[in-house]
Amino acid sequence: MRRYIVLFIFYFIIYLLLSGGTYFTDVFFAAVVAAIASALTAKLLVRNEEKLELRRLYYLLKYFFRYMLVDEIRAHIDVARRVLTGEIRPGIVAVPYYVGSDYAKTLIANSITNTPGTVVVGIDDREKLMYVHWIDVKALDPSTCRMYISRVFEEYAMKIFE
Amino acid sequence: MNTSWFLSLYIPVITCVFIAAITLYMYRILRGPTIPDMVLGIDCMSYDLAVFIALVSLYYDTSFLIIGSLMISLWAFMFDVYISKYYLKKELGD
Amino acid sequence: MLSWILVLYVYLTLFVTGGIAVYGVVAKRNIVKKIIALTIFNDAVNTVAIFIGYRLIPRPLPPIMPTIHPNRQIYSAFISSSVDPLPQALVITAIVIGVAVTCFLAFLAIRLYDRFGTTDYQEIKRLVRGGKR
Amino acid sequence: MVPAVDPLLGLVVLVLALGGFTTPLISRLSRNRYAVRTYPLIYCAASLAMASLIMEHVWVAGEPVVYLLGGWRPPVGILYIADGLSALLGVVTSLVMLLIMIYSTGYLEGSGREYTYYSLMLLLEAGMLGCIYTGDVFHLFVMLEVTSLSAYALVAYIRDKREALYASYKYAIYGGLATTIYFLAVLFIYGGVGSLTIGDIHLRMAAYMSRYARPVFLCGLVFTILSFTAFLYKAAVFPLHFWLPDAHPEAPSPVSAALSGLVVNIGVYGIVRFAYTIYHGLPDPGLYSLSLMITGGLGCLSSLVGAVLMASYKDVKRIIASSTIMNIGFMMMGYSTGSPLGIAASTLHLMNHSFAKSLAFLSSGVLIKSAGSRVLERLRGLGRALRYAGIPFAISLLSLAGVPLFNVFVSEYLLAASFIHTGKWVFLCFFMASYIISTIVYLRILYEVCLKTPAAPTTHRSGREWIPVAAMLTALSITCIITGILSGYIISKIIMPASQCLYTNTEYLETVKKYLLNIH
Amino acid sequence: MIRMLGEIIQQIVFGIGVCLVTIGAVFDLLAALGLVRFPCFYVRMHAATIGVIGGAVVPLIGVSLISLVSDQLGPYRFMFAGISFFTALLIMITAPVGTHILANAAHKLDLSPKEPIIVDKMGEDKR
Amino acid sequence: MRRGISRSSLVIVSLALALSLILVYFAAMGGLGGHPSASIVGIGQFIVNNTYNVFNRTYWAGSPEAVTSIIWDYRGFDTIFETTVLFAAVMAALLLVPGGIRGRIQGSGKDEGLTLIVKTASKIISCIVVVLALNLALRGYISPGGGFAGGSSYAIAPLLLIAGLSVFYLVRLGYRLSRAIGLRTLGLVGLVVVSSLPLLYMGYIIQNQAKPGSMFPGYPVFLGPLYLGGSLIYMNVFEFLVVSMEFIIIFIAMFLLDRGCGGSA
Repeated sequence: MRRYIVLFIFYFIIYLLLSGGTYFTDVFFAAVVAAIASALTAKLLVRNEEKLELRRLYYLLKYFFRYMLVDEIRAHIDVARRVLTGEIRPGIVAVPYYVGSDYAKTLIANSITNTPGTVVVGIDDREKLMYVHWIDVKALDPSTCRMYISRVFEEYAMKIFE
Repeated sequence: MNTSWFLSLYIPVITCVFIAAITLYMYRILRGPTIPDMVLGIDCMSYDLAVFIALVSLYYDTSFLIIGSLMISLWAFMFDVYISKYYLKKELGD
Repeated sequence: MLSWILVLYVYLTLFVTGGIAVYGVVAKRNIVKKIIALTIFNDAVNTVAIFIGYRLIPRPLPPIMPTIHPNRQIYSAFISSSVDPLPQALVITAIVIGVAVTCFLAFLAIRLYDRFGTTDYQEIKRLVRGGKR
Repeated sequence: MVPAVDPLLGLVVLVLALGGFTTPLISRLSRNRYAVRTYPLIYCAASLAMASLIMEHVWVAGEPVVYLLGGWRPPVGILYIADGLSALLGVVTSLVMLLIMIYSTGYLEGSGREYTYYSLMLLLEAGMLGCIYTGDVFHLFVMLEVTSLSAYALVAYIRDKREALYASYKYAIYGGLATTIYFLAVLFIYGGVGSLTIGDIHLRMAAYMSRYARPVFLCGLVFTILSFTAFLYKAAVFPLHFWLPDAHPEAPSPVSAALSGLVVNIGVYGIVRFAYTIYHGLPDPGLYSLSLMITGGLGCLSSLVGAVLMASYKDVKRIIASSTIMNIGFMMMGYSTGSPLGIAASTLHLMNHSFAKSLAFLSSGVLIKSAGSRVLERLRGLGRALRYAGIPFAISLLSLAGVPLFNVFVSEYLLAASFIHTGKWVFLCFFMASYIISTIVYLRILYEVCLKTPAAPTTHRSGREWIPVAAMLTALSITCIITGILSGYIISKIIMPASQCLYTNTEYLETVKKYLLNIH
Repeated sequence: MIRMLGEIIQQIVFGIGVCLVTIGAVFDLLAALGLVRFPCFYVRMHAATIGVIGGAVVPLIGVSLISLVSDQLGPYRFMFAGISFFTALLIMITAPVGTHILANAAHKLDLSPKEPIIVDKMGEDKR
Repeated sequence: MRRGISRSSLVIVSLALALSLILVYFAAMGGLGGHPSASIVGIGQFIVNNTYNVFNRTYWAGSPEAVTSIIWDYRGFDTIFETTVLFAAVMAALLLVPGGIRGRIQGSGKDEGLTLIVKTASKIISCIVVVLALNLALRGYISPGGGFAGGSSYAIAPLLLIAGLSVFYLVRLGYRLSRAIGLRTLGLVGLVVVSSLPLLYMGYIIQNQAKPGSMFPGYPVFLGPLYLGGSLIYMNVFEFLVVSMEFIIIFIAMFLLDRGCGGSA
């Protein structure tokens, strides 16, 4: 039941974002659409509804702001400098991960890719490795690479999805 | 708050910067030695165009053009996925 | 004068595109390229339509009233700056029809490739004629 | 409500479309395979009834009847309007379609995809009736597309046959080009005149011509060239006829009958409607004479080319299909004389050709199915073995050959008379040349198929299946003979009023003017 | 009093929006420069990331903030702001996935040269 | 050699056609509204003036979106038959598919699809796209969009699922051919019913608002606090249903065709 309510709110907010929500009509149709869409997609998106807690939403928001304000800015400035100077040491390194759920893996991979300087090229589910193209290879050893690239993301991903 | 006087000065300037960037992307698309380079250029240009459309609709004081930027960004994603799918399926010999 | 040159430029571009697309439909040998040329022609014509409905004023607006509770002022601003909606509506209809025709042709092209083993129109023609005599 | 506003005009198309939409569902819901065959017949019968009622209403009212879709008056909304010619064509179309559909229930083998056939046939009819009844250039485009797409698909109905796929592709790719060119024409006329209703275009052109003679003329010139390209393609007139000898024979026989007997009429109808309703009676007669010149010149060439193509093929269905090119050429020549007699003769020929040509395709379909081949030698003597198809085939051939007592003879005689009457000796020469060639070919087929002794014993079809086939063949043969015998009556009662109304378009224009919304 | 406070907040929001758009424009130009200057496809991807996050997401959020306080957009300005913010979020989800799968395909099929490269763990494992 | 000559002549012919068209058109422009000018001519201005004229509702369509009001009200019959064209194309597609409507899609599709990241992302995005598409369709009479735009945006969802996962996944989700055909018929019948309902009240086919000469009072534009825009909303919803289902049928049929042809070529 909980997943229906959570997804209802999620879709309701999306619909209102898209329509502006200035008229009562929009709110009404937002409710209708959210009800339909949550009924259709709840089983697809949420497998274990015990995990849906408010605490995780808090971590998600905290992570979002931290990510945008700290990691992104640092990486942007770094790569922008490299664009102008042209000094690069590119390479593909292996980064291990320890999370289990698909959403957590996707969050980590997307965070890595969204940070300029690192792009996930491949993911090996069996060895639990992500292959990351790194513009400035500082280390070859997987665990050191993890320290540089994905440790923070993974901590938050653990908190949010595990 | 009426901001149109400022925007009507500000947006043309900013738009010029975006057009310059689009020109550079265009160079990469036309030149791009390999296909992934072209796709990358097209991607970047699509996202740029999304911003461009948003700025233009701000300039014309209308809310109805903005939906175009949403569609363009979705389209760019589809484009990536399908190009990659095409090559990856070709590798399988299908 | 400037607007006239602009209009001329747009029409010239569109018609040359259309002419090349017609040439492509007629002269290309690959059946898929013929279909692509047809869609290009459709798009050129649709752009002509949009352009016919355009309005040469400093800030033309889309033909949508900005509120559902308009007053006189909004209403008169709307009717004096909105572009012609009719060609846009015609174009939407034409686009759907174009999609339908392209979809059918795409299925047909796949079928043709399956049955003939080639995408060359002349070759297909030769095979058909050869089967007859 | 104004009495002349007739909801049947809009309803007939909508009902047919509804039939097309629901046929696939019926085939899934019902396990009984007769359900999917009989269900579309209801819609066909209903459309015939409605078309006949429309014709009666036109008769009773004595002027064109109209329907305002959505209640919008002409230049704003879509106008459906039926004058004598439209009403006649509507009845002919729905009648022949009904006969073809009943025939199909016996002719087609039961396969898993019959429902697509019936659905598309209903849509084909809906599209044709829409083209005939509409009074709006853009709606004509949409309806033309409905017709064309159904036709392309039906040509490819036998999807494992390579020739069918090739023919369908050829028909569709150039057809798509032609209809898009027509859309361009619509845009030009909207940009130039600012209206989409056929009658209103005439009125506006006439009004503008006093002030801007040259621009209006040039706008009309572009419109004529572009729109006639599309219609000439649909009507398979000479330079754009190349798809027809491939497309028409490759379809199943009932589809060939519908395409060759009815769909090409739409192209002719479009040309005639534009030439006579839009251009006739403008202050500057340049556009009118230009459109008649195009029509007449291409009609001459088309008739000769059709006749020569007929003589060059060995395939029976191809020969009959090529004769369509020739007959369309005759009609174009008749319409381009610009005289009431020529228009009447062509209209009569349109009707007679529809009956005779569909009969020829339907009856040859039975023979071809039994022989397993379309080549003339393989069909030798089959007409004698299969009497129920052979006799109708002979009747259709005699009729198409222009033998007296049959219907096509009357219209061809009238056509020749109109050429003499208007002094178009060139037309007469082309007409006689193609007539003689075609008659020789027809009589040769008749001799080979129906008079020679059979080469090998043939397999008769058994079971109840052939009952609708034979019944429909008989019905069409009787129609051919009766329209031949009663031609005097038909001409005076139906054809003359229709062609008169077409020739002097004042009635049509008055009707449109009555409903015109005054927008400035 | 409250009205003045509202006015000030609006001006601050507007200022932030304009700043974000300007930053976005600068980053976009840098990204385009990087896309031209960098030597191979894999390195160019990093420049493209700047173009996506700095050059598209950030200015779209800026545009959404600007539109939120622009009265001349009429009653649909919330829709404007909502859609541009939503587009920014959508780009944040989709763009990395697109880049990733493109890089994946390019690497698996050797569509572009990898040089210069220091280490290729993925290629080693493949072999 | 001969082919080369004919080709170049074709180029010349088509270019000459295009150029002559331009010239003729520019000659034709003088004084008429063919080329963009500062004002609109003919029907366009009438529609702009009247589509949401709350001061004089004789000719209004009840929608501030002029394009949608043309599509479903002023020229609604065009759009119904445009949908018919799409329907015919899909019927033709099903006709060409070996196995046709009863073709079965079986298999697991485990090894198909792209990497795990794409799979997860395409699931999320396709769910969001459903809301987006419904938004476009439902608000078609207030802002740009409408049935066709909504339906074709909805088609992104199955496309993404096909690319990221596989057709088998799509089928397991419930996107079955028979179900799609049923829903499409429902939408089409809905369109016909909405457009012919006014006939029962002695109105016109596809009538939206009250008209002189018709007893039909018009579909409600305001229903209490709700703003519905007359018949436009029902039309948009049914069109959305039709178009989205037709796209799904096309994708599944394309897959069937691909597989059906793969072996025999």
